[in-house]
Amino acid sequence: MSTLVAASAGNVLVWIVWVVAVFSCLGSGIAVITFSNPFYSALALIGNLGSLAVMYLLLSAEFVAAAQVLVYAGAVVVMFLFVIAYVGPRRETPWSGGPSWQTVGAVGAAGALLVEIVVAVGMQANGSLHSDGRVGAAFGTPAWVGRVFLIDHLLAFEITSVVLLIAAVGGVILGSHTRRTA
Amino acid sequence: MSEPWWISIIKAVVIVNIVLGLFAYLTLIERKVMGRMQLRYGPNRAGPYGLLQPIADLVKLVRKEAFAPSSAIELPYILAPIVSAFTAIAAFAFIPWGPGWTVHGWRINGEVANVSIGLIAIFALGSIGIYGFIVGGWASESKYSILGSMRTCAQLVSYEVSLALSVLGVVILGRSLNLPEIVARQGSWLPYAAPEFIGLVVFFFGGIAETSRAPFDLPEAEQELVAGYHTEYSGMRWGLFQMAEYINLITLSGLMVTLFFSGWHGPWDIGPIWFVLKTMAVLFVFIWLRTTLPRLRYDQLMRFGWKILLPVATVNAVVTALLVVAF
Amino acid sequence: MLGPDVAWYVAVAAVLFGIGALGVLIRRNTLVVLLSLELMLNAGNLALIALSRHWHNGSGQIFALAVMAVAASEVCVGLGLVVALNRRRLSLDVDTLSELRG
Amino acid sequence: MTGGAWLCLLAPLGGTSLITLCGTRIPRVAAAWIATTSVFVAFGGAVWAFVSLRSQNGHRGEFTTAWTWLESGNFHAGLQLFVDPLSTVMMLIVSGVGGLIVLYSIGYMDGDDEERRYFAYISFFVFSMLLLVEGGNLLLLLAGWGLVGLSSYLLIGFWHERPSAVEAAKKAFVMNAFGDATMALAFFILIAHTHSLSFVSGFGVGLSPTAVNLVALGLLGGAAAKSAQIPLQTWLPDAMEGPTPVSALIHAATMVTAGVYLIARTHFIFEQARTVELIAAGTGALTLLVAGLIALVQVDIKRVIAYSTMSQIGYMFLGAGVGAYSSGMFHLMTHAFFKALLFMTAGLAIHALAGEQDIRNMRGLGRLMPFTKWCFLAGALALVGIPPFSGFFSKDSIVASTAALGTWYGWIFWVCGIAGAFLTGLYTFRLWFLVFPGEPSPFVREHHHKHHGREGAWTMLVPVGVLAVLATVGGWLQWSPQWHPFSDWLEPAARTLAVAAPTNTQEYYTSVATVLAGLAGIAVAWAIYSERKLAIPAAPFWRRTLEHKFWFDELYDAVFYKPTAAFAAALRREFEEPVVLQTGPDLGRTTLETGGFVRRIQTGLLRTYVLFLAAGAAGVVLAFLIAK
Repeated sequence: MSTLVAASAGNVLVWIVWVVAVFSCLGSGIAVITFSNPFYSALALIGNLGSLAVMYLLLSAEFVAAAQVLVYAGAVVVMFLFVIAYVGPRRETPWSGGPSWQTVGAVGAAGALLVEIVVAVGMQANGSLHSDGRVGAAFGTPAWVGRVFLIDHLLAFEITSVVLLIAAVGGVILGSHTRRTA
Repeated sequence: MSEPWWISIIKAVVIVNIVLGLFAYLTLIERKVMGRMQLRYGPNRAGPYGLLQPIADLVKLVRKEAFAPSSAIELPYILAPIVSAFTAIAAFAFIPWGPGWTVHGWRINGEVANVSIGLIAIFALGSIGIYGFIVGGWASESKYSILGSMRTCAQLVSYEVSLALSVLGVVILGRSLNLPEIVARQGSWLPYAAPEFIGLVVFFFGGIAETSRAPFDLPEAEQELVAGYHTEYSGMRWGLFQMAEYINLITLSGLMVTLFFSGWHGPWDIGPIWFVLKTMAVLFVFIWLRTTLPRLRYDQLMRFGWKILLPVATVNAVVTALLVVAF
Repeated sequence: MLGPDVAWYVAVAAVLFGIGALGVLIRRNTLVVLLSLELMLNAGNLALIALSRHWHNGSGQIFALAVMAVAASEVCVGLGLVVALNRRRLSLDVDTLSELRG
Repeated sequence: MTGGAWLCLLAPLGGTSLITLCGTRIPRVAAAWIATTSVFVAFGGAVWAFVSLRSQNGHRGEFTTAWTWLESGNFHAGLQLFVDPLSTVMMLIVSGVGGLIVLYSIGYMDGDDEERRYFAYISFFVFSMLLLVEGGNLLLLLAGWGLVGLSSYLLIGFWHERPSAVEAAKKAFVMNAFGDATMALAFFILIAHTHSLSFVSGFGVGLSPTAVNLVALGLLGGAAAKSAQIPLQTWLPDAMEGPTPVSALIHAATMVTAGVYLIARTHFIFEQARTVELIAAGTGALTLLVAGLIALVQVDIKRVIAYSTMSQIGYMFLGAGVGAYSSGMFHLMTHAFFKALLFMTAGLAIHALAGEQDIRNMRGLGRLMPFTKWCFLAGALALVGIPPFSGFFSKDSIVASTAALGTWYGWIFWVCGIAGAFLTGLYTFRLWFLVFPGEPSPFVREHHHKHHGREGAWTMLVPVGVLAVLATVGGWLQWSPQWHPFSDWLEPAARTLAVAAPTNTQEYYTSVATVLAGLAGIAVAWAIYSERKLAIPAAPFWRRTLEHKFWFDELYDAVFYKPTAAFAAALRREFEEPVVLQTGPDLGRTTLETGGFVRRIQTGLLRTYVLFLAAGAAGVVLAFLIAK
């Protein structure tokens, strides 16, 4: 009985955390695309990534959560902020000039995609997306992820590393000061 | 093994206060030590041997007017120091300082949070802490601040890579990202400073850069940038930045002790005291360096980070992995 | 499983994906377009990890990690382009960058 | 033992690689000597293998596998050599005679613009031929088979600025490719039924009669093409476009006899398909007559010898076909000696006359070139089979084996053999009397010149001398009625069938008959060409037939080439010009117009592209939802 109470108390706690995370996630997502100043957008993205990391933790993917914070928040967004600060303030007025056909089409297409995905998920939701409770204690730990990554998905790992290397080289070339053609 | 949640909360409160106290007195120690090394006395007015100096500083900071530039962007300007200080303190939660005890049937662990990704979590929090510096400098709307925060940004991102690579050797030897496990393995073998000496050296350099200490203190180079990203800060907001820096330093020293000097292990079973002593010794080395070495130029700093430290760290990690596989 | 079912996570991912797509479609600033792309990638990641939890299968998490690496690469190159554009004093508005038109 | 085999195989390959890699950095002479040395090293390896194989008692035959070369399902083919009596004999012949001929080439090719290429080719040929004879399974044999075809092609067309040489090379290649194809088909059937191509003892046993007949026919097709037997013989005379040492090595001594080796090697299969084996014998008998007849009217010295080669290989086929494998192989060996000798003496003559090959211009050469004359005579007597020269011993035992069959077709073969001996004497000494004896003709006086004060460079004379000795004494190795070490040596690899083992009586009267026939041929030749006592029979039709080589080329031209060419021309006229050539410009114009239209969609506006992308994605998802 007491374990049941504890479980339901834990469940309520998880629900609360989840609701907060979802609201922060979606709210910051909307903030990313609505702020006129890119710096704010980037800051909002941090909030988004943080709340996503919380959701990953709820899904018992702790290593991915940590990697999310370390890679995205720690490196990617820092780079964004760096470049935004480097480029300097360039405010734009995204909502001026009334709705163009482009904007209308964009809203239509994105909305259609959204509705379709939600419908698709909803069609699956009554049943096959109901997950049972337990996963193994190792699920999501670094050792487990490492084993899956380096044994089952070694090729993906290698290809990813090559992609990163190519991107690094590309970044260096793009950012190099020598201008052969000008 | 698990402990009741209320013990964790009590422990967290205690640890936070100890760390804050340590920060306060670290500032005093630094000034005293630097004074001695420069043939001065250092602060010696407040209390015997100046022991009340941190209290006096605190009172001064709290009472000082916290003004802000009129063009500053309000919310980020205020949040930035808080984020920095918060992440700095939070990172300490993962560092084990003792073996753990059982008191009256209650289990008390030797760390606040025992998670499988402890090491990554510390780095993740550290990388969040960077935002305090960047956002603070940017929100000040001041040239010096922006320059300072961009320097901080570049330097921290650069050296974070080497720092993370340098501990890979330890992770391979310890076969875990969980800090208590790494400490336990060292206790039963020998401190990883011996087999991972190169890793230790890289970690030390990376740590100096990550905490912006001399000789890598370019983000706050007074002669060039007034004070870097916190030029426009004053009062307790400035105090929070200072706090964040010093607590980062303490956390880093603690991490170094944990990873390379077998944490709380020592000849006698006095767990936490060993940990504190070792951490203080590392801190002393940091202060010592500050009085000894001149500052690098910025391009030298970058070149050192990318062209020397990073390759060395990579080779070290690879060689360690090969040796572990071979034996 | 404590908390909501996986379906809810996937729904959140869908909404986030829609938001990101909208951002890519209507914003003109290159930087914000890149940020919105990150939103879309993260929505994909959330769905991957939720379904990985659902099937008790690690591949989803591995995919998410690979997506992160790809995102990092993309930002590396994208920001490199932005810096290069800026260095040539070009606009960052994607509507004016139409040199490759037919 | 296996070490010797590997050395034998790889030394020429090393030689050719060295010459190729060094290119023009080494002088021409160095390339020549590299090739010669490598082939003689191969001969050393062959001797090593032979000696160590001789010292073994009991089971003779050893596989040595470097690695698994090809693997597919339950089929494995190793890079595998097989050292047994048969392959060692072939190794000795190929590398020994080959070495002498490569040495001869040094003098013969001296001064040619592309000597290095020649020597690279020729040592590559020796490697290929050794791969053919040493390969431990049929797949490697086929690889060697194809490579000798390739090197033969390269060497026939060596003087590539001559259109006729290029034509001849192509002809040889195509005819050989036909044989290669039938062989490959045979291998497919073998693999499908037995999952193996290895020369393990008794391979191919247990096939159905149809399958075994088909396999034997396929192998026979390959053998006939490579050995220039009817109906795939037309390439060999044209192949004389190549340098004379090439003719001596490839188109007399080694490659063209590979068909005989193939039959001996795969005799397990042929013995199960007796009909096909007799077809082989019949082919041989027919070829030896036809080639002998054609040789009577040829005027090109090399072509006469080439037809003689076809004829002699016909003997070998006859022997192998009736089951006297060791006799066939023995004749192969002696033939290698005397035929190489004949070609090389012919080469000396051609060399001395600045490239002249027409025998009508050569009368009286013997007075100026006595060494050449006597060596040629030794070769000619060996070829005709006059005792004690080598051809006598080997040829007679083949003809005797046909008599041993005792059936009606056995007697037909016997008569063919005797008739062939007569023809051999006739055409050989026609050549002799036309070229060597008598007073030198004006042409010879005008064109003859000496090299270094001798009849040729010492590198040319030494091999000729050695081969003359071998052609004389090489047959003493075996005289079937009395002693037969050669057959005993080959016994484990190619046992002579019981039906083809002649009695001593048969041996004796066959010997008498062949020698008499040969002498009769010589006498007729003497009467016609030396003393002019007899007129050449005036039979215009037969003469034209012979001069046109029984119209084989014309037949193939009419049956294969003309219809194909007509079909191709029709295709070009009816299809390519109106359809294909017209379509191209239309296609281009349409593409340009479409491109011009589509170009307008490419606005360069990133957001528009993304919008289309998103709309497309939405459409795809919608389609999936509806399908669901």
